[in-house]
Amino acid sequence: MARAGRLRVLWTTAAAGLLLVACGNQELPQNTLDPEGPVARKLDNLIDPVFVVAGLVFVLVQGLVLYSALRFRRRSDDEAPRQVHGNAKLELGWTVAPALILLVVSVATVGTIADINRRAEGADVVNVNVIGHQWWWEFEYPGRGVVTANELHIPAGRPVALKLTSEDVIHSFWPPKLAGKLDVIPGRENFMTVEADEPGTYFGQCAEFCGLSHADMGLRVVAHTSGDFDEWVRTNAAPAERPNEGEAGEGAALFRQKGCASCHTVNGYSAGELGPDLTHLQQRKVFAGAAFELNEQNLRVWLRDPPEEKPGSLMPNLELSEDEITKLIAYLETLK
Amino acid sequence: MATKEKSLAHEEPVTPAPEHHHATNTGLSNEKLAMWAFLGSECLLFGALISTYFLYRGRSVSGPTPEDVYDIPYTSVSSFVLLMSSLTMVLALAAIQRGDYRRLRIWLLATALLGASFIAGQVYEFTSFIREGLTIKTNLFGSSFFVLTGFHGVHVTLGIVMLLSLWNLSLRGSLTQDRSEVVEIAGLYWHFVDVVWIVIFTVVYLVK
Amino acid sequence: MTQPTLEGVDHPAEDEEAQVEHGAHPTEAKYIKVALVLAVLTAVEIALSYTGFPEAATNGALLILAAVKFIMVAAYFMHLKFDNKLLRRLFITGFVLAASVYVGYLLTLGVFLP
Amino acid sequence: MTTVLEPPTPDVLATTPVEDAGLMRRPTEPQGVWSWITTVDHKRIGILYGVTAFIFFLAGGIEALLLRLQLAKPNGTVLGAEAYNEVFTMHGTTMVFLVVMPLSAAFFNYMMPLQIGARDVAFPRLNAFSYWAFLFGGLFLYSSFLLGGAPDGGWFGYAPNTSIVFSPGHGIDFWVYGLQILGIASTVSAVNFIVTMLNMRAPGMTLMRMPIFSWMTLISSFLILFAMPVITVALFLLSFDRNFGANFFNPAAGGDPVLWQHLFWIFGHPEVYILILPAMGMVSEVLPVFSRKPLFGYPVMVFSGIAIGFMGWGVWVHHMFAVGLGPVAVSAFSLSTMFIAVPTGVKIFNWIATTWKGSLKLTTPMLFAMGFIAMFTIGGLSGVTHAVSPHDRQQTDTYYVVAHFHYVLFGGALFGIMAGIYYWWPKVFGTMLDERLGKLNFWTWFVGFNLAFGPMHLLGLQGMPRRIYTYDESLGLDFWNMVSTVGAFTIAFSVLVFMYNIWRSHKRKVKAPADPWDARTLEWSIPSPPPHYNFAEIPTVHALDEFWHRKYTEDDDGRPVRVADPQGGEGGDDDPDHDDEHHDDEGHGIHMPSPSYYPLVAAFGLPVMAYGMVYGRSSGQSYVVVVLGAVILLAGLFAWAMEPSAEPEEHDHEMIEAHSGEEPVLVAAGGPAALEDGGQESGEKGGQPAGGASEDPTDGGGGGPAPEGSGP
Ligand code: HEA
Ligand code: HEA
Ligand code: HEC
Ligand code: CUA
Ligand SMILES: [Cu+2]
Repeated sequence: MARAGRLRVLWTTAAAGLLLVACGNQELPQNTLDPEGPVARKLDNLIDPVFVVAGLVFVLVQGLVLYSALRFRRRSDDEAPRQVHGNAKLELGWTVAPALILLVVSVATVGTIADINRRAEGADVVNVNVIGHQWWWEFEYPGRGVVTANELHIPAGRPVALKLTSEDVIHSFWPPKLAGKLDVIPGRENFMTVEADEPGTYFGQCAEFCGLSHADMGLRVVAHTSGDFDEWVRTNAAPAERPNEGEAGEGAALFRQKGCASCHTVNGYSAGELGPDLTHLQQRKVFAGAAFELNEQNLRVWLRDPPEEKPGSLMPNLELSEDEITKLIAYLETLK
Repeated sequence: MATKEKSLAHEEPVTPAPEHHHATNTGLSNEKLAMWAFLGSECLLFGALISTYFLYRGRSVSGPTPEDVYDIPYTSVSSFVLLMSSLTMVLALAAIQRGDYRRLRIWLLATALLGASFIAGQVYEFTSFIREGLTIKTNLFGSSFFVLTGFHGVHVTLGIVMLLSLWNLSLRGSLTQDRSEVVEIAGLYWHFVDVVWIVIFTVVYLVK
Repeated sequence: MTQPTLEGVDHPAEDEEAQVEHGAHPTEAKYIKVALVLAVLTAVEIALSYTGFPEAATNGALLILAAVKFIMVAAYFMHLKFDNKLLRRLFITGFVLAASVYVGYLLTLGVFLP
Repeated sequence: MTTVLEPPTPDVLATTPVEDAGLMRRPTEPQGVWSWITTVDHKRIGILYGVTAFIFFLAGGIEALLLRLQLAKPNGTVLGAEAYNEVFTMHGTTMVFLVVMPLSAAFFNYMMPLQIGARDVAFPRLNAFSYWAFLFGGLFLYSSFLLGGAPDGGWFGYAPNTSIVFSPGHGIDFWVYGLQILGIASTVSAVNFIVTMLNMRAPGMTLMRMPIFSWMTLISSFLILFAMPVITVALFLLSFDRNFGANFFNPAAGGDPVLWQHLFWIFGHPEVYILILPAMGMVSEVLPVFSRKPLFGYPVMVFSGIAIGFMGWGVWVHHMFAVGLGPVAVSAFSLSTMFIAVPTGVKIFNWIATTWKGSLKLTTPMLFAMGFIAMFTIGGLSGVTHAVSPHDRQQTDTYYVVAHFHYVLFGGALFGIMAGIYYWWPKVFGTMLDERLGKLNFWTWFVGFNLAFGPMHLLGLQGMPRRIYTYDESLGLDFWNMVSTVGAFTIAFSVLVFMYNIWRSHKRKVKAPADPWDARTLEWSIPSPPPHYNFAEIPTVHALDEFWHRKYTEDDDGRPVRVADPQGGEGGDDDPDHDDEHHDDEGHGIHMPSPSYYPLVAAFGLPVMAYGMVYGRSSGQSYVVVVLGAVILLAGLFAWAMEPSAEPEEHDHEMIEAHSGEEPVLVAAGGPAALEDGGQESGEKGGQPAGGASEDPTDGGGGGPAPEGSGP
């Protein structure tokens, strides 16, 4: 009996947990069971009934085990149960029944596979190249002249076709509320579609172990209304203005002297390839793989010693003085 | 030399011994069964190497390509040599089963020598490829070619060591007719290595 | 030695097995014949690779020839044809398993596909 | 290595030629450390496997606790990123290769020969070699912690993250060569077990009378046999990339990292069935015994095991659903994966049917076995939800997967193995484990397990990726992570209870009878612990569950009736020690393989070679060490081949001459007589002609150990 009691506690806890999941509240920004776009919804629509099937089998098996354990306990040592060696009909039954259930599941599965593998086409599709780096994301908008990092900006309600490639190791692009994940593999091109129902900011993360800072390789998808998106594109396609005087001006000079320019592109000023494009840094809310919010304080900490803040980060500690940092930040703040 | 051999041969028993492996469930000796199981496993080993070669053929981003370096007539000869070593191997087995220890040694040695000339051929092939600028580092073709044929070469070399040990045992008079199965088992390994080469020769060298 | 017959074991009958071991072994002449055929097939293979037949046909023929050679060596030199069936099964299992998984993964990588 | 530790008796010196058996005189100590080091007895090797694997379990468990401590709260600071990556890599690698596989191997070794009525495995020295290779492989792997950093590429080591560009340290090298050594160990032992089961069953034991655990051992061994070479090649390709600049996984040269994934998972999926099938076998032994009913549908259980073994080869791409292999491949592998649920389901339902209307005694092993059914089913069901590949695009690489595989590995394999340990403990050690502590062990295990891994389902679905050393509060994952950590420590408590139970049983020495559970298979027909030679007389088998049928018949109603005079148990029924002397008498005549140093020597060459390879990468001279290792290996093998097993080949004049003085001593040393009376040795010598194997009346039955001959 003790067993039954304890089990009940467990299952109710689990059920309560499941309920919590199903409600999918704001506090779970990566909840896969709370899709906010048509692609993720297709996956969810498939899994919900499968969970129900699994749940039924679960209840059946646990029920039988528990029943058997309670009902057929040995009460006396002389008990001599009938020696049943098998039963072909029964065994056939519980071979065929699961097979039939799975047949149904597999039809639905294949249907959805075909569905989600169709490439988005049409005039209103936005194309973006996603490039994985250790440990940040690069987003290129071909034909639009925009390159940005860690924040994927898209128009809500329109399918966005992503082409995924990697510069180094395997990553996996995953914005849970908008789509399932797809690996980002060096030497290969992968294609996926994402779409958000509503404007908003969606969380995401690299999902394939990619080395030291895998945990810090987050991303955000920012969905705009169509008008806002066009505006965003226009802003981000423009080259950066270069400040000539004041702290910012000195910072711009330091940006060259300290070698920042050799790794970072600032459209119209430098053309580094190794790090994120900083032309419109200030358009972003997060930086360094969405590990930090973009603000002065965080930038300062970052510039002091990147690998300290983000293990293994490929941006080296450049031994900058506080004064240099202040100037650099002043410059970075002009990159709007 | 001859006299020594003779005196040893004299000691070799002529009557076939009772076969102890009949005590097993399958009627097969443990050793033979083990060898076959091992060969089954080797299928997956070589399969992985061959399929890797297959995947990467024609995928190299730079030369030299197979067409640049392969010398089909040359490789044909060494393939033929290896194929014939299988013949000498079965002849060795037939010899020991008859109790003909002299022929056994001749054929064992012949097999080992054929194997050795195959390996010599491979070493020459490798060096000539390297001279033509193909190393394991050069491109995908180089990597998968050297690793596949190298693995095969190591297998052949181990086979040669086995054959020479058997030859040596026979010289010392301890490889007797009732232990002919030892030769059979070594032979299985040897033929397997040959069979793998049959596949490699076709898939790697001949098929375009 | 008296021993109950092991029914259900693949090859229990000792006598039969003994016969197989000692009676049906190919003779040396047979071995030489097989080797000759193998040599001829190899020659054909090499010749084939120099002819200008369509690539697909040549490759198909080459693979078939290789398979024939493979089977001949296994059947005669390795005695699979004459030996205990269990051994054949063991080896074929390994071989078929290897062929299917490796062809399988090559297919997913588009190797045999146009 | 020196020669012998204890000075041999003058008598032995006089008759033993010094130069024989290669370099060292043959070990003869029947007891003490050296007897364990040189043992070739399958039972002792089984115990060695078990103890070693348990120690590795503690290591892997402590690593797990570290992981859980780090993750207990958001932005944890217990481990840094680097340490965390090393720890989870070593945790996964340890649990899979150094815990579950060798624990299963422990039971294969100990129980399988007893179950099939054999005196030992087919190649006893090879068996010892497997163990030493396993031990050295594990130690080699763990030495990386002291030598500049453990591997940190995850247990499936995806390239190109593990290539030299992204993992320039030596950690990955340790991982690669460590796994190669472990692969050799497993392959060799798989061959050994396969041959043993196919060839050395007792007379009358057809395959379809073989106990179900042995069957699962057989299937598992075949899976090992065929799966290991695949990872061997994968690891070789990676090491050629790392050591010699090859391009297999170098995208810049056109290399495809997906090749690694294919090769790894072609191995990896069969591997998970290698991990579960033995546990399924153990559960299938335990349930009938404590239900007093035969296993329901034995043939179906056998065939579903075979079916799982086969189908397991056609599903590996389910680990690669997010790779982008195209809808056709993904669909095909989704379906093949799902349908593995069918043969597995058959097993589940047959187990339940076994208990149905039985007379269930909920002893500790039974609790673990029933826990297995319940918990494994949960893991299996989450597996099926993975197989629904579109949704796996959400689940993969999240804690939902971590939940799945802990439910099958811990809830399955480890529950099954615990059932096996409690069940067979009395047989192996001759003492009973405490039932009350056992139940405490079970319940804390059960609760801790569900607390630790149940919440991971939720965490995964709520978007927690795996292999992250830290997570932010903003993800809302704190609560369940804390619960999971609490669960992990509950398991740790349970493990301590288990260890205490062992310690207590060791102190109390409650003697176990030969057949404490009223069991069904042959290992229970001999005394606990079994004598060195296992069966004084090789049993002849007439039925499945032979031992049960010696004790019971069925009445017309199909109910068991005790046979008046059970002729079965040699060990007698409830009297553990009445037979001891009697057995010693019989034991005299039985010829067992003698201990040997060479398996150890040969196996020692492997880690030496491996160190050479690791450091060869940074300094070319170290490759000399590889040669040294190879020489050790070959020398060991050579000496081994030259050393006869206990039974010299009858017709080998040279060897018989060389050893005629020694062999009888060895027989005595190996036999139980020597355990009690060392002075017997000289007396033995005269009585036992060299090469007396064929004259031994008890040998030569179907189950007698065949001479090892010149095996590899
Ligand atoms: C003991 C080990 C073990 C076992 C037995 C299994 C069994 C199964 N596994 Fe699991 N698996 C792992 C160990 C194991 N797995 C590991 C270690 C990983 C992760 C590797 C890594 O990434 O690190 C993994 C990952 C894994 C994945 C990849 C997930 C991902 O990374 O995205 C998938 C996908 O399909 C999968 C599926 C299955 C299935 C379908 C089964 C089936 O065999 C289960 C069948 C059983 C049942 C279904 C329950 C009983 C059946 C019934 C009661 C009948 C009725 C049922 C129905 C009608 C549904 N497993
Ligand atoms: C059989 C296999 C097995 C087993 C038994 C376990 C057991 C446990 N595992 Fe797991 N685990 C894996 C196989 C296994 N694991 C694999 C394959 C991975 C994937 C790795 C990868 O991604 O590469 C993994 C990954 C993994 C992760 C994910 C890491 C990540 O992705 O970031 C976590 C996290 O919680 C975890 C936790 C645990 C816990 C808490 C246990 C507990 O159940 C452990 C219980 C044991 C103990 C608690 C030991 C008790 C010790 C003592 C009592 C101390 C006594 C001390 C002395 C005497 C000195 N494991
Ligand atoms: C050797 C190359 C290199 C140099 C030099 C370098 N960076 Fe970086 N930088 C990087 C890389 C790589 C990243 C991405 C780090 C990550 O997210 O892990 C980065 C990230 C950044 C970011 C965050 C961008 C984002 O949106 O995520 C800023 C800001 C930045 N660098 C500023 C600078 C400044 C200022 C300097 C000079 C003082 C500099 N970098 C020098 C390589 C470099
Ligand atoms: Cu990129 Cu993980
Ligand atoms: Cu799998």
